[in-house]
Amino acid sequence: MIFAPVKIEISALSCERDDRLLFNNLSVALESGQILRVAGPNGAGKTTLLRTVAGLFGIQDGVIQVNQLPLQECLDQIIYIGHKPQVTKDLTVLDNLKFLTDADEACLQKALDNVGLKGYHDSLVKELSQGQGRRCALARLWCVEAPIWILDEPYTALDVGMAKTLDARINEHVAVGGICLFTTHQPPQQLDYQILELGDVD
Amino acid sequence: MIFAPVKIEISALSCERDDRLLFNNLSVALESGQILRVAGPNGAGKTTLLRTVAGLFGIQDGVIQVNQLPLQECLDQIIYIGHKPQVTKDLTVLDNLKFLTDADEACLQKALDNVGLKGYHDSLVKELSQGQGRRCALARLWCVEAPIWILDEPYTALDVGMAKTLDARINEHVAVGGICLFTTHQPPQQLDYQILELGDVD
Amino acid sequence: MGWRWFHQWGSPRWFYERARRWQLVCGWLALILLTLGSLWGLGFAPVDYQQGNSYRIIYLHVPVAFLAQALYAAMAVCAIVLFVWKMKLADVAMQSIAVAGFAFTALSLISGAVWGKPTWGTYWVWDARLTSMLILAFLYLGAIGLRAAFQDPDQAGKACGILILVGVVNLPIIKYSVEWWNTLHQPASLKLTEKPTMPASMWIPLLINILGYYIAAAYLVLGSMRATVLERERRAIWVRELVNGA
Amino acid sequence: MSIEKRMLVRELKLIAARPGDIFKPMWFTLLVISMVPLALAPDSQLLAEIGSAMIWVATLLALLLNTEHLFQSDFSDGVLEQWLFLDRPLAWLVGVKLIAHWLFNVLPLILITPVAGLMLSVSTEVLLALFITLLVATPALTCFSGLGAALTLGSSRSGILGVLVMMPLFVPVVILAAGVLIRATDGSDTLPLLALLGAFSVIAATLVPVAVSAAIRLNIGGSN
Amino acid sequence: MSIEKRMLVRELKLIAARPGDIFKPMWFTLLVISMVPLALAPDSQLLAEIGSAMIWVATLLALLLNTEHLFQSDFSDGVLEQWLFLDRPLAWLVGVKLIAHWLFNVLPLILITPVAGLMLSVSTEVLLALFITLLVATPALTCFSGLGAALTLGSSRSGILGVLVMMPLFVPVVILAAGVLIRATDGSDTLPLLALLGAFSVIAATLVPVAVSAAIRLNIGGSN
Ligand code: HEM
Ligand SMILES: Nc1ncnc2c1ncn2[C@@H]1O[C@H](COP(=O)(O)OP(=O)(O)OP(=O)(O)O)[C@@H](O)[C@H]1O
Ligand SMILES: Nc1ncnc2c1ncn2[C@@H]1O[C@H](COP(=O)(O)OP(=O)(O)OP(=O)(O)O)[C@@H](O)[C@H]1O
Ligand SMILES: [Mg+2]
Ligand SMILES: [Mg+2]
Repeated sequence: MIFAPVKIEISALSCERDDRLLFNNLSVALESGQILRVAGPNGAGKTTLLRTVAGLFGIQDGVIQVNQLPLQECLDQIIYIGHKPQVTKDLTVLDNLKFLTDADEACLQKALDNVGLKGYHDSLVKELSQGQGRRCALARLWCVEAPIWILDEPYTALDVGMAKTLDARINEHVAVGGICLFTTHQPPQQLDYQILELGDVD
Repeated sequence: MIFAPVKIEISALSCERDDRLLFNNLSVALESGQILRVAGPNGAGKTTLLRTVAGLFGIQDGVIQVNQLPLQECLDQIIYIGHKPQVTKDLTVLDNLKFLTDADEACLQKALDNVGLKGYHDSLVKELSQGQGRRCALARLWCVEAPIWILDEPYTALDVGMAKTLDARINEHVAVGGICLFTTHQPPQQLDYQILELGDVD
Repeated sequence: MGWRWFHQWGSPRWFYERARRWQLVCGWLALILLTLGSLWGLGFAPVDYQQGNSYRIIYLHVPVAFLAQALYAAMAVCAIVLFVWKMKLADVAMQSIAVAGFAFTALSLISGAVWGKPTWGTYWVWDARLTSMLILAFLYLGAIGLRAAFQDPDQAGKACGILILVGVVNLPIIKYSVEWWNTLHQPASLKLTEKPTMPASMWIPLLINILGYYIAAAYLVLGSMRATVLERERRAIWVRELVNGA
Repeated sequence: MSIEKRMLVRELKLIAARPGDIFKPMWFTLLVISMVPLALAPDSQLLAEIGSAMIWVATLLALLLNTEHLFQSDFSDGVLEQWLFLDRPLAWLVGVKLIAHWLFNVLPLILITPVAGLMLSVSTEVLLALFITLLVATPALTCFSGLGAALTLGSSRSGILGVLVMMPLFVPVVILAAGVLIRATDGSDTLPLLALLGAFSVIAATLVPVAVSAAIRLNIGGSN
Repeated sequence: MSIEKRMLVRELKLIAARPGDIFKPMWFTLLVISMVPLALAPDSQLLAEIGSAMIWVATLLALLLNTEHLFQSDFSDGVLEQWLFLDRPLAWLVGVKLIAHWLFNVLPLILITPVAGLMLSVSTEVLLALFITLLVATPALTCFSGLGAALTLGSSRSGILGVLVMMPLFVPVVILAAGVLIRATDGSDTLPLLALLGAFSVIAATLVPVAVSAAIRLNIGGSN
């Protein structure tokens, strides 16, 4: 499967939180096949920027367009994975995955195998370790199809092996025309990305 | 200040969770000045081990002694920082710190400066970014005095600068006779530690 | 000697194997007693001069009401054993007794309500006995509901133990206060110290039935305990051998 | 499966994971109802007189408590914000969620009323009226308390606001319901009032989900 | 500052951060109480008769709901487990927490009763008795509902389970309180019953914290 060409245009975006100017007059354009890493120290506004682009945080000033359309009309082309767990603790791993996609069972099983949760389909999420919980949230990347990925610190709690698997999956995604926008404090080794540096706040 | 010599002895510790044997017949001894990193893939049982040593998870089989005394009698010599936030969202950064220590105001201020939360004393924790929240939890390491540190993935969400600061603080702590037991998936650069490798579970 | 015997009780396997025989004995004994008592009570005991035949529900109601209360005490003993001697079997017993106790409480409430309609003209009154029985039902429900809220059986057992112990301290207070608040129900008709007011042909079958229901309860509890032991020890070698062998 | 169906399935699975959950509101109602005679002198004449009102209030409370945290855990787990990326309007999804909640959590509550009625010696006709009133009125109540739940999601400070918003909305429902019960006791015609209640529920069920979705959006915007 | 003092200060600061919280239970009581006359025919004779009992039940419920999540947010934030590392027995700290909760959250609830009494036309003597009863009985109720809260900490979707589990234990308190109110209405001596209630509270306050601390330990052991 290859995605139709996508384009995200961020123009003159500004954001202020709690009297602190996080970014000002920010303009970036992203096209199919590109990976953008938003970098910066703690509190620089990375999460805020990612949530703004995902339509979860109101735009204070500026414009964001996806394929020339306003952002709010294109939300179903986005997968957003933030730092909240994004999974329901009282459901099993498989049931969690089933809710957000109507992919068939076989596909879900394969996604879970890919993230190394093979023996855990029927475990409740609350019985998983920290890293396994993250893996469960990330499994969506293997079974939901959307061209735009917005990942906020996806490597958190993942072990070295899984971090590599995720790198590979991101590369695969952009190879078929997807876009990936992510943040991390541990620069991944196997990705070829551009950097958008957000400054220190104070 | 220099800590009196401390010794943690873990003998023949075993733990099983959910039909999976996490570790079996584990014996380690740690003395003043030592750093131990517990390593292993996701779900290996690192958190479980750390919580057991901190007295938060029941010992299923085996013995843990601190200075020849049972663990439960020595809990006030331990600082445990897990992956829960460990801070109250609705209190300010300073008030959060004040609750767990009776160090004086100046000391707390200095601790907050050390973790880079200088301008944030009166911010509510829920208004902080992910990494700033972690910094607030870690500030305790600068103002509470206890020889045994147990840190579960302390580098999570920290930016590069803060990670270095934390490294330095751990080194300082063991230099005055402390013990540090920690886990992480990103091997820190500036620490001199032993490794305890927990195996893959399945 | 004494201690060895005590420790055997801590061994699930030992229990599982013995309990089968006990269960068998209880089962037959209960069957015989209940058949005898019920046939006698329902078919041959004399008609009550006030209540006619409707009084015959007594042969169900009274034994079941006795049991409902006795089982709570049994459960409390199990809770104490669990905390003092850390015996896992006590927790298994607690779990089984809670369910049985709730069932008997519900039965006594229902049989009482059914009896109430012809005698009092209403299914329910806010009388002391009835109310404290209702509260007992809620206490049992609490023990069952709390257990269901935990994933880990050990944790669940301890939580239930705490609840039951606090409950058992309160139970006499509850009973006393409710009684003080209002009493309407029949006073005790079977007392150890006095001669019963009923004719012998009425109370002898009742006595047989009471005994029968107690033994039947033991049968039920043992059965459910055995199932629970198997479930909890499903990873132990002896259970695997047992299952594979069968 | 369509997202609507998946939502219902998920709700069912959450209940299946804790089958006891479905009985909790019933249990609560019964407990509250048995507390009332304990707090009063156990005078059955008095009890019968206030019985149906007590059942109504107890059910109302159980519903409130049951709905209070309707979106809370999904919100703090970050599952709720994922709804925005589904290709359905948020208000529609909220509607489905409210329906599921009514079906699986509120309906069982209503089914317990006959037992409660017997215990408080409420007469059969009044009991029937009570039952129907609850059936007709609870959709509106569910919607309103869902709105309260959504408003109070993010900041704990708005807690009081949620209650304040909900309270005036409950009043017309309670008054209408009391009217039905009084007429049922008199033996006069309850239909016009029931129709009004029904209309109220229908209107609430169509309009409130929009308000709820706005409240959810608002709270997601403020979180991190 | 000693840890006990810091605990009280923290509690006060949490309230200062959300001043609305202190009014929430009051609002709830008033809400329930104003629902009762609405749901009944507005017969003021009947209201006066059941008034004090209604206020009692409403306060009881408000207290329960207010205490239901006493330890929840500290538990899920991982603050509660830090208590284990302090050099005080856990049961002692729990006791301090319960006292703080009673002072800052339950007491305001009691202070609202005069207003509620006026709304339901309860006579002054009964109102006074009601006030004193609440003052004497609420420590026991607070302890029990704290235990319910602690027992159900670990299970995330436990909802009102803690309330359900603990409510039967309230029965003696409710009955004794009803006795006081009935005697106050008659004009007879309420002191013996009040003394009993007080004794109950004292015993609960000394024993229950131990049970609560055991329950907390238990739940911390199961979490990650
Ligand atoms: C739901 C309604 C009822 C409940 C919950 C109930 C409960 C109980 C309980 C708990 C006992 C055992 C008392 C003890 O431990 O000494 C009992 C005994 C008894 N009940 Fe009921 N009862 C109900 C209705 C009735 C009715 C309607 C009648 C008949 C008029 C009745 C007649 C008796 C008699 C004769 C005994 C035996 C008394 C004794 O030997 O102690 N009960 N009931
Ligand atoms: N609450 C729980 N109930 C039952 N099993 C659990 C629970 N928490 C963790 N486990 C199981 O225990 C094992 C070890 O978990 P633990 O959290 O110790 O792993 P970890 O080494 O810290 O992993 P990670 O690197 O992901 O943090 C896992 O296989 C997990 O499935
Ligand atoms: N809910 C909030 N209310 C008010 N201000 C907030 C809120 N969340 C974050 N902020 C402020 O916004 C700024 C940016 O936060 P953000 O979470 O975007 O940072 P970040 O770059 O993601 O940092 P980190 O690396 O720690 O995740 C911070 O200075 C923080 O104080
Ligand atoms: Mg961030
Ligand atoms: Mg871990």
